[in-house]
Amino acid sequence: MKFGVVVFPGSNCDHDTYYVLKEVYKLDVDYIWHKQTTLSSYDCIILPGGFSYGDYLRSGAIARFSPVMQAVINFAHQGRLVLGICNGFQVLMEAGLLPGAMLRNKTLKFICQDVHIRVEDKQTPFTTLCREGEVLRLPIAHKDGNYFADAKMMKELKKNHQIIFRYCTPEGTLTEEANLNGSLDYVAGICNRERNVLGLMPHPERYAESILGNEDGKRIFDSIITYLSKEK
Amino acid sequence: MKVPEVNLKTALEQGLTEDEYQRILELLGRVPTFTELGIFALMWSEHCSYKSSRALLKQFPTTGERVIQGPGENAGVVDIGDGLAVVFKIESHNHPSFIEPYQGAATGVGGILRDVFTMGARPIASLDSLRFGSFDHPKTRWLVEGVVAGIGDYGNCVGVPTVGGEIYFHPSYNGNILVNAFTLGIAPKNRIFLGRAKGVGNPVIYVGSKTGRDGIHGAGLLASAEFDETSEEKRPTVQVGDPFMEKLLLEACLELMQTGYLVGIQDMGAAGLSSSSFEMAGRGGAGIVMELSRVPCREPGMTPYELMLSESQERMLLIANKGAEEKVRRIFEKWDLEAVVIGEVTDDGMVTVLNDGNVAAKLPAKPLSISAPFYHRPMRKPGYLKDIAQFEPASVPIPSDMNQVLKSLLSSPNIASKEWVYRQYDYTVRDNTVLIPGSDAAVIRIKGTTKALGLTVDGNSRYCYLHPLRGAMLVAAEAARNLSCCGATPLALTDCLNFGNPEKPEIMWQFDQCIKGMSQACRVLGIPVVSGNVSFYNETFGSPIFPTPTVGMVGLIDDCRKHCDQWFKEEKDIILLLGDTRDELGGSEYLSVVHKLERGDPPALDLSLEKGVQETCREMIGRGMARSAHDCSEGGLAVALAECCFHPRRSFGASVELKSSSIREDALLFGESQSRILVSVPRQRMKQTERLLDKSSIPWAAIGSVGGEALRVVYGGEVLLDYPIRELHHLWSKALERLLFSKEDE
Amino acid sequence: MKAKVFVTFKEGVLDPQGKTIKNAIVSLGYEGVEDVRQGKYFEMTLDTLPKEKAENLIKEIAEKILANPIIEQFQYHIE
Amino acid sequence: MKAKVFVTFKEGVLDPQGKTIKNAIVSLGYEGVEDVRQGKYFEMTLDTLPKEKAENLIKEIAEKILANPIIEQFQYHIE
Ligand SMILES: Nc1ncnc2c1ncn2[C@@H]1O[C@H](COP(=O)(O)OP(=O)(O)O)[C@@H](O)[C@H]1O
Ligand SMILES: [Mg+2]
Repeated sequence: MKFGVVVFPGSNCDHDTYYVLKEVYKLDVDYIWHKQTTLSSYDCIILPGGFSYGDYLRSGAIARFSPVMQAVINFAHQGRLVLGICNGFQVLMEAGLLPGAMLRNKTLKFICQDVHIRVEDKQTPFTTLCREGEVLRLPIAHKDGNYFADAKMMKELKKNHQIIFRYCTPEGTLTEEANLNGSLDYVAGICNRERNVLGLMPHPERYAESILGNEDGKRIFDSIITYLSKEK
Repeated sequence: MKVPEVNLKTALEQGLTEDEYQRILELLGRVPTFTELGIFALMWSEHCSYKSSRALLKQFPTTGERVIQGPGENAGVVDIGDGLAVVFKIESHNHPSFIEPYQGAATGVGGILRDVFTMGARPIASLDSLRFGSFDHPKTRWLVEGVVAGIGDYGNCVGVPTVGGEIYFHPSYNGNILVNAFTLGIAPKNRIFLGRAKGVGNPVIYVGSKTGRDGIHGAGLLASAEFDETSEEKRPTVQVGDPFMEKLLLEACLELMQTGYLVGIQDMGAAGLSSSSFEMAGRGGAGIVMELSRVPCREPGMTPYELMLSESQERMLLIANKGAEEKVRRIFEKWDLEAVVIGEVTDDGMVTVLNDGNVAAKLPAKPLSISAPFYHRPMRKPGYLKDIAQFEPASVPIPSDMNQVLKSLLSSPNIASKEWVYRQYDYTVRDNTVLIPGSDAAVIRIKGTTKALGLTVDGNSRYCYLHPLRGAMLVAAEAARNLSCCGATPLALTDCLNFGNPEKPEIMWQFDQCIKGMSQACRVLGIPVVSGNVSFYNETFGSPIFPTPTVGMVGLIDDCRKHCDQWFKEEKDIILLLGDTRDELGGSEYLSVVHKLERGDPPALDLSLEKGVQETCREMIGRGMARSAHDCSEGGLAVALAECCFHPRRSFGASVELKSSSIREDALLFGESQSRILVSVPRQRMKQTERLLDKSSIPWAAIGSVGGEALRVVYGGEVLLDYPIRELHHLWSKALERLLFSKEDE
Repeated sequence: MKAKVFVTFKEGVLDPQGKTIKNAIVSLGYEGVEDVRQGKYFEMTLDTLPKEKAENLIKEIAEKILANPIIEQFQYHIE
Repeated sequence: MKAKVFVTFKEGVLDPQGKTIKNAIVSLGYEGVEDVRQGKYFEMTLDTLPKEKAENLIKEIAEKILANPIIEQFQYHIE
């Protein structure tokens, strides 16, 4: 089982994601430079958080033209796993692998804070071990996390059960107050129609060790690992 | 383009004094060229040369077992074992931030990050210390919003967590805010890089952003004069930060540092190409010759004067081994950066600046860097102190409703929650943040070891205004106490000394007193000063800020799991108060907020008691007896108790009973007696704890227990405080935001 | 040759920045401003090209890079 | 009545966004773009005012709120 963590110029959660896979899970993981164009030896590609190209112009807008992205698109089209976290999620949307776009947070400010998200669907490789309705506590750290999709897209997303995580209270209730960035329909994470590409705004890699106060992020990594080991 | 003639008049226009100009003429034995004059003016400016402060800074204790590098380099370096060292420094960006808060603060963060990674350390945490004017001032809100966003956006983008800081409001900052930024990095202890030019014939390489006309006469000169009407004209000197470029530069430099190609490196901070070349040559006892036509420019037709003085951001100058040029170039190319050889190291002790082969400047390195002139400026005790010392506590009425007092303190801006600020900072990136902002100090773990670091930045300018010597002692002691409360043993500190105009004897006196006080505290507590920064001329229209020395302090926790925070965690835990409460009111936040008085002597400090309290607190944490620890600072015991109750995810009540004594009720609740720490201890650990405390010889008392829905304090049988904790929590949480935005809502 | 490109939010996409500026204008006491929408503005310096070529170039760059068609629309003109 | 305001960095001030966008355009193989500067664009809906009054209003708002004259400049036109 081999993971690849893409490094765009300006990625800054690449080290964190790598660290969790390598040191917490003791897995086989490589950094993938944004100019690399073959990904055939990997089972799961992660686009990490950060500020690719400074997030200048729009979050993820320039990174999506990196040479590696064509390879990521092909990789995804082969049905293999692609996970985009925060900026990685934004890149996946810009690249057309996931529907929608991010607007500025409703507060207009960067928000770094723990949030609660509710697992809406366990039928993805990224949530196999979760219970539906389970609430995870994870940190967010972003300025552009206010999810937007037009009415048609939204309808499709719902019809295909592509909304995987929603912002909620610690008890699992959807409220505007718990929806810090103002996302449409509380969306915190979605997958593609084929369910092998997932993007989410909170950072599971930041809560994967007890010393950091919480291990809820492991629910997602554990699910991926379980899925991949069954697949083999 | 016509080059202005050089004479006394042009020298004065550049900010040099007549004496200094004479000195230049003697030193060179000729009239300098215009470019040379510009270099002198910048390098001998207060900001670059520390000419008013250098002699006095020698009073600081700067050595210690763990100190690898003290003041004098880009940042201080301290050994933390396991083959690792921490590299840290604090720096001011006050003047640019007042003019353009967003970009000024952002580039301040950029500068301090470069100071740290220049030395081979990867930055892993930042802190910020901020001072703004009062909320009535029309500019305050704009300044706060801009500065906080600027710090956040820059640090967040580079991916260095801002894990703590402080923010205070006081009218003395109405015309001159303070923005002090601290960064800490980590490096292998045997691979620290210094800003030195060595090895004749080694290439001098320019990397990073292109040079533009921005910032000419920027930080250097802005920070070396008071604000007045002409500040308007100096405005275009503020630069725009490019955090993306900084991130690339950071990664490329750290990659280069893993190879053996690098000899010396220095960032181009204030005074850009001038300071980096002269300082590297000066420190290395070498010379440098460089050709300006090779410098990458953003705009056509830049003159040697402009190139040498530009303060364009995100640039570095480095010296590599001869023959490694191509390898260095390739590392930077990987990160889409240019690396251009612009000169080489010589042995003549001169910095020779060529422009298309013609000498534009040729000056001796040392007199412009390490041996620049310095002054012993006159000092005089300020007259205001006489008046202010006349303080009769008996003339202050004791309020009848202490609940009301507590509420007004908790919702005053200096005590209210600072979450509105720090939630705009990414404080969890890099996966190390064990204790997030909101407690006494931040804690970050060191990957690959069992260790963690405690980090804090502290200042109290009211204390320093009322009694500079004691005030500065109190600041150092509080920083150490904040570290002890999280379980960390203080290692070393960095200081940022923000003062008014040093040409005024009263300001120099404050400055000297503060250094003396801080030095004294550091000696007793065993904490060396390893780096720092001085910011003078913090005055607008002749009215100076309160003297504001701030301290960034770093502590070590050997076993990361044994850290502590300030929040109560279990009902029924026993609340202990370590230290002694005295009948003290002078200089307190309570006097200022409730009685509108800023007078009296700040609280007394017994350094050996302080040391004992801190050691005991650390031992209780280390041995697992303390479930929480929080010191009493602004707002005294009552505010500290409330803060212990405000757990970020749930509130706790507390019930406290204090024995009757001669101390007046307001001093008891809100006085700021020093060396006090509130610790909560599980009941079943009390016996063991008592044994430890009785051995320690520090005063202590079990004053109550955690639990209930209210904060309740009984004093000699009389209920002084009794108020629902959730309401207090709500007031305290939302106060800052309400103060900042109330106008809009109305 | 200069091209100017304006990118704005599509109708129906909320523009909180514009709204905040509008509020700031009102709270400072200015009257007469009904609505503010914020967008992006790009000034591009081009090599001298035949007008039509320049237009195609700008259109392509705007569509592909400068605007995100899910939320944004653009206008341009070339001088 | 509509007003359009463009805010850009002053000449000589670094524009990191513009620079990065320019590099992206070049690396995608487009030729002919020499420089990109990014700015802000505001579309304001105004009550019907005499042209001169509207101009004064917009100028004041631009100076005070939309642009920071230390590093930015602005242009506007009213339709
Ligand atoms: N400007 C700031 N940036 C980041 N964190 C801040 C800032 N101001 C305050 N904080 C955080 O809020 C908490 C309370 O700060 P403060 O009242 O200064 O603590 P103390 O009195 O213990 O020094 C601390 O955890 C501190 O790190
Ligand atoms: Mg404290």
